[in-house]
Amino acid sequence: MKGRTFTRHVKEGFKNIGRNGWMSFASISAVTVMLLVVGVFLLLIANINYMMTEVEEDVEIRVYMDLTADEEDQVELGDNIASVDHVESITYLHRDDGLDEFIDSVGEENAELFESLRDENPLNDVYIVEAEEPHLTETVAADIAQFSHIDDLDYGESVVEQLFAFTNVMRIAGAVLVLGLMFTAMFLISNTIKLTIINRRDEIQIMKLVGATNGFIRWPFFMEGLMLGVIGSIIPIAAIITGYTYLYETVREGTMLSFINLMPIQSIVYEVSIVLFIIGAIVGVWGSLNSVRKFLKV
Amino acid sequence: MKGRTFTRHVKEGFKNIGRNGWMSFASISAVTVMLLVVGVFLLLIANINYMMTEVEEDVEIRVYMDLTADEEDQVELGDNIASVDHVESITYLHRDDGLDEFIDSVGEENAELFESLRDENPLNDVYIVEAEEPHLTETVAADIAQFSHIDDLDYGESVVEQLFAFTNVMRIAGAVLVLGLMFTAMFLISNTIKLTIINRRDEIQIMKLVGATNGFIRWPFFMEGLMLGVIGSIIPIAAIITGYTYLYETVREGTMLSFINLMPIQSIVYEVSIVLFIIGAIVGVWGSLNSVRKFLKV
Amino acid sequence: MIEMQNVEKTYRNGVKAVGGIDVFIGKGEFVYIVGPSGAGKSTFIKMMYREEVPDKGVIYINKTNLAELKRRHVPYLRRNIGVVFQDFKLLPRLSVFENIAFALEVTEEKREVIKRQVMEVLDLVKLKNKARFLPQELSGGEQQRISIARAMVHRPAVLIADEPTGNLDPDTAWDIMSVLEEINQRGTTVVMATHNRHIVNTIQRRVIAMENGRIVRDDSRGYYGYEG
Amino acid sequence: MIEMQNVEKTYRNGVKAVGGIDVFIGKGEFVYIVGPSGAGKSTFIKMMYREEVPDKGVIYINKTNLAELKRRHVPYLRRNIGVVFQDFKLLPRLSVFENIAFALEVTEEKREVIKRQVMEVLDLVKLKNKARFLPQELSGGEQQRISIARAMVHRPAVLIADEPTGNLDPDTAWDIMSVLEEINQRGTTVVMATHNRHIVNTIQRRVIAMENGRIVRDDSRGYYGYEG
Ligand SMILES: Nc1ncnc2c1ncn2[C@@H]1O[C@H](COP(=O)(O)OP(=O)(O)OP(=O)(O)O)[C@@H](O)[C@H]1O
Ligand SMILES: Nc1ncnc2c1ncn2[C@@H]1O[C@H](COP(=O)(O)OP(=O)(O)OP(=O)(O)O)[C@@H](O)[C@H]1O
Ligand SMILES: [Mg+2]
Ligand SMILES: [Mg+2]
Repeated sequence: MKGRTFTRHVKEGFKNIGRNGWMSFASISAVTVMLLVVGVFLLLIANINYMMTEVEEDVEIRVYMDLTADEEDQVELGDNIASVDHVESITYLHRDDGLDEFIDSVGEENAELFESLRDENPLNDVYIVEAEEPHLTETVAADIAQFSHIDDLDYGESVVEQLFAFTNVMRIAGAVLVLGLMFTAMFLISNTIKLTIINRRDEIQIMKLVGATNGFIRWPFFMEGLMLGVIGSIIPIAAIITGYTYLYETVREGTMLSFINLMPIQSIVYEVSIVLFIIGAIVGVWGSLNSVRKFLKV
Repeated sequence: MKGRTFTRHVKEGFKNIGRNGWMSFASISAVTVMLLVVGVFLLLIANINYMMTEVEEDVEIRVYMDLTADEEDQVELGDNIASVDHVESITYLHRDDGLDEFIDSVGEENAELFESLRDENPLNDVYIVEAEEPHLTETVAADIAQFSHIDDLDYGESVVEQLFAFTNVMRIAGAVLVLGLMFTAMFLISNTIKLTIINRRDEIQIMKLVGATNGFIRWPFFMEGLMLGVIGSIIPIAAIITGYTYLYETVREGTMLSFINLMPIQSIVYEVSIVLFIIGAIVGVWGSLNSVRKFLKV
Repeated sequence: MIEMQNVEKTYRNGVKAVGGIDVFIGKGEFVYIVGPSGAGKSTFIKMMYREEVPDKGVIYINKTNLAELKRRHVPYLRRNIGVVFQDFKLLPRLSVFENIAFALEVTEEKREVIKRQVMEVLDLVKLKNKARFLPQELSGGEQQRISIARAMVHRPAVLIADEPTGNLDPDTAWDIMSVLEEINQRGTTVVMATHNRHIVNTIQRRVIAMENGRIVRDDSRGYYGYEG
Repeated sequence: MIEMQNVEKTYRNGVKAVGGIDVFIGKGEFVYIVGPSGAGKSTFIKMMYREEVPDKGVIYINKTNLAELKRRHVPYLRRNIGVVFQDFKLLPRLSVFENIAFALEVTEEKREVIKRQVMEVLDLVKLKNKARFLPQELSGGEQQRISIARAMVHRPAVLIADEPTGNLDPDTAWDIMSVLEEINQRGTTVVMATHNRHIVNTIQRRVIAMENGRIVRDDSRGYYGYEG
């Protein structure tokens, strides 16, 4: 293809967008609206994922030591635990600190009640162990359980299992949702673009009759589709960036919503923007080529 | 309008759907896809709402009675509380039952520790009061606080407030989301229908030139739009009914997901179906009339 | 029947298609409009059934002032006028039969009446055997005949034809002309823009010659030609 | 140049538009195709530039067998043939200038060349002053002239015209005919379907008369008429 022909195709693509007025608007707005929805959901899913991971990270193993174990035994046990594979960290919690923690947790109302226990602390000293990966917790716990001087060992088996079940369900559901939405968006957008092009089947027919090759006919439509998709992704990208930044700041400064822990801006917003841009471009090109092909036969 | 004319319009509407082939398919699939999305979200939001309400309902006021209060005082207090506006129910909890409850709640690990307390139970007798509406809890609590023989009164101020804040955020977010999706759907669908009709502007132009009144032109399009919308709502409605029924049964029978408490089928599925049907019909009619109007000028 | 007083029409792109026309066409007349390409014949015709609205001047059709005609009454005006369009304007999705029936359906006529009248005009233009075809399955001349059939099917008081013989071979053209003559004899006013010198010179009727949007000649028994 | 051997074409609805045609048109010839409406003239013409494909028989254009022509070579065939369509086929979104330039752009011609040649043909059809108009802002005859201009702009070896004077007044029609004659004199083969008896009888050239899809007469210096 000669250079000036390429230039012509690009120009034609742009001109057509202008000439088709309402049609172009319909396509662009379809892209805009759907990318907005897809974008919001990508952010939502990514954040849920992120928070889930944080929750998972809190999973810990509590190793209650024998009341009879002396300091030496405790140190030995600590070293043993440290040598287990996939152990991330060990923290020692003295029985008195444990009681403080407990009394704190029961709430002010009942706190006084248990102050009396201070004199004769019935609790054990504890090692709090974290595995490198939350899902390794179970194997690490099993390894530790073999050491001596352990009174009891607790890693909230049921909680961990439930949590994993739940996060897995959430992740799969999220992925299915986003994929579904993306295909919905692609389908609707390419539908719209198809309709705008069906509107112009006469045009394609005439082009062919005056001797245009299929490639020559396709290029301007290709460019037009690309532009429609890309233009359609501008608003969603802008909205995602400003909207998420605003939300992030609000949540971080807000006191009431402190339990919500959003993903930091840089890591997610730009990735989502790029995804939206690419979807827009692909859908635009695909939608227009797809329908042009229909009229290129004969 | 004469009867046979009406019949004609209905027939024409149907015929047009057939004649327009791909166009009709595009419109119907736009309706289908978007109603599916709207339907899923309506169900999701309704269920979140439902679960939130269940959680809220658990909000209760604990009235701790003076240790010195005798049985007569306690009965009097009970009567007083019962006379307060918006009190839904009162339950008496003896200090021993209270201790049982407490020991249960601290978990097996620490249970033995507190068994010793049984001899000299440090707890108060308690009235557990529920307000008619969760949000009335605060006022009811204030009223009760004025009575005598009360040692302390507790209704988890901060928890209630947080919960309300959270459920309100969720509700508003949900409503905004569903409304947004509904408008998105309406916009896209009517876009598609508009495009199919723009494709037929010549037709409308010719109809006018041979002396058709605007009403006469509009009716078949009205019927066609209605049909497109209604046909487009069939699959989503079927999918919602079967899908939700299946989900509901699975969750109810499943042991692992017992913490999920879905809305019963009858109350929600049919409402959502009707909403989808109505949206489909409105969108179809509105989308076609909207675009017909454009070509009726001149 | 049809009266125009000082009618002017300038299109939005600035082209003055019709500039100051005064004309009276009586009931039952048969009038040719002739003139070079771009003279304003089609524009003149379009103003009669209100596809175009003049910028200036008044038009009366059957004593109705078109300028005062409410928009919702325009359809009823058009039902009294049969129009053969220069570009046929057939509905591509409808069969030949449906295309013609259409002009009657808008008047909410009975089914049997519609059917009878449609078959009658199809017979007239000799296309009865193609009633179930789609327009694009017809030759240019056949489409033109369908367009003529549609214009006549509701027996209008005025028949306006823009170049009705343009795509027809001489024989078919003469057939169409004899149909037009016959319905004219039954009392229908016929206005016909044409380039067919042969027809105009043979069937001698009133000839209005236009040039540059003006009437340059108006002979009650004229011949084709507009340069004098 | 153009050769057909036993060519038949039946449309999908069962209409046999062309039934067994043998014809040879030499380079530089000027041929009229005449015949009643529906005789198969347009179908005959459409098969030459492969808008329609025959069911039977062979067609050679410039020694190329159209049946063996690969689909991707069809555009190059069409660039050698200028076609004036019976229904004009102008792109409504493009200006007059762009509509004509279009036929050159597909050949990836230089901008200045395109501009010069377009203005040349616009001058030829006397519509230079309407270069910026849209097709729907033109009268029927003007649209027809644009269609003719487009067919000629890339100086094809064959010019095929389906009813090129159908919407033209006699004077403009004669102008167009003299243009066609001139480009024919320069060596271009011209094939023209027409109903214009006057033109055929005056500019006497080869006349192929069709009826019911068959050639019923082929006179090298004929006159209009097909019943003999
Ligand atoms: N696309 C089509 N599908 C089906 N039938 C067609 C199609 N095009 C033409 N025909 C039929 O084929 C026959 C020949 O048509 P054609 O267009 O070749 O006639 P023509 O000689 O050009 O007539 P005219 O002078 O009216 O233009 C006609 O009977 C017509 O109804
Ligand atoms: N819709 C339009 N917008 C702008 N200009 C127009 C429009 N229609 C016609 N014109 C211009 O108005 C003038 C008169 O056009 P009109 O169609 O009335 O001519 P005509 O006499 O019917 O010609 P023909 O014999 O070629 O059909 C022409 O110069 C044409 O370019
Ligand atoms: Mg005209
Ligand atoms: Mg033809």
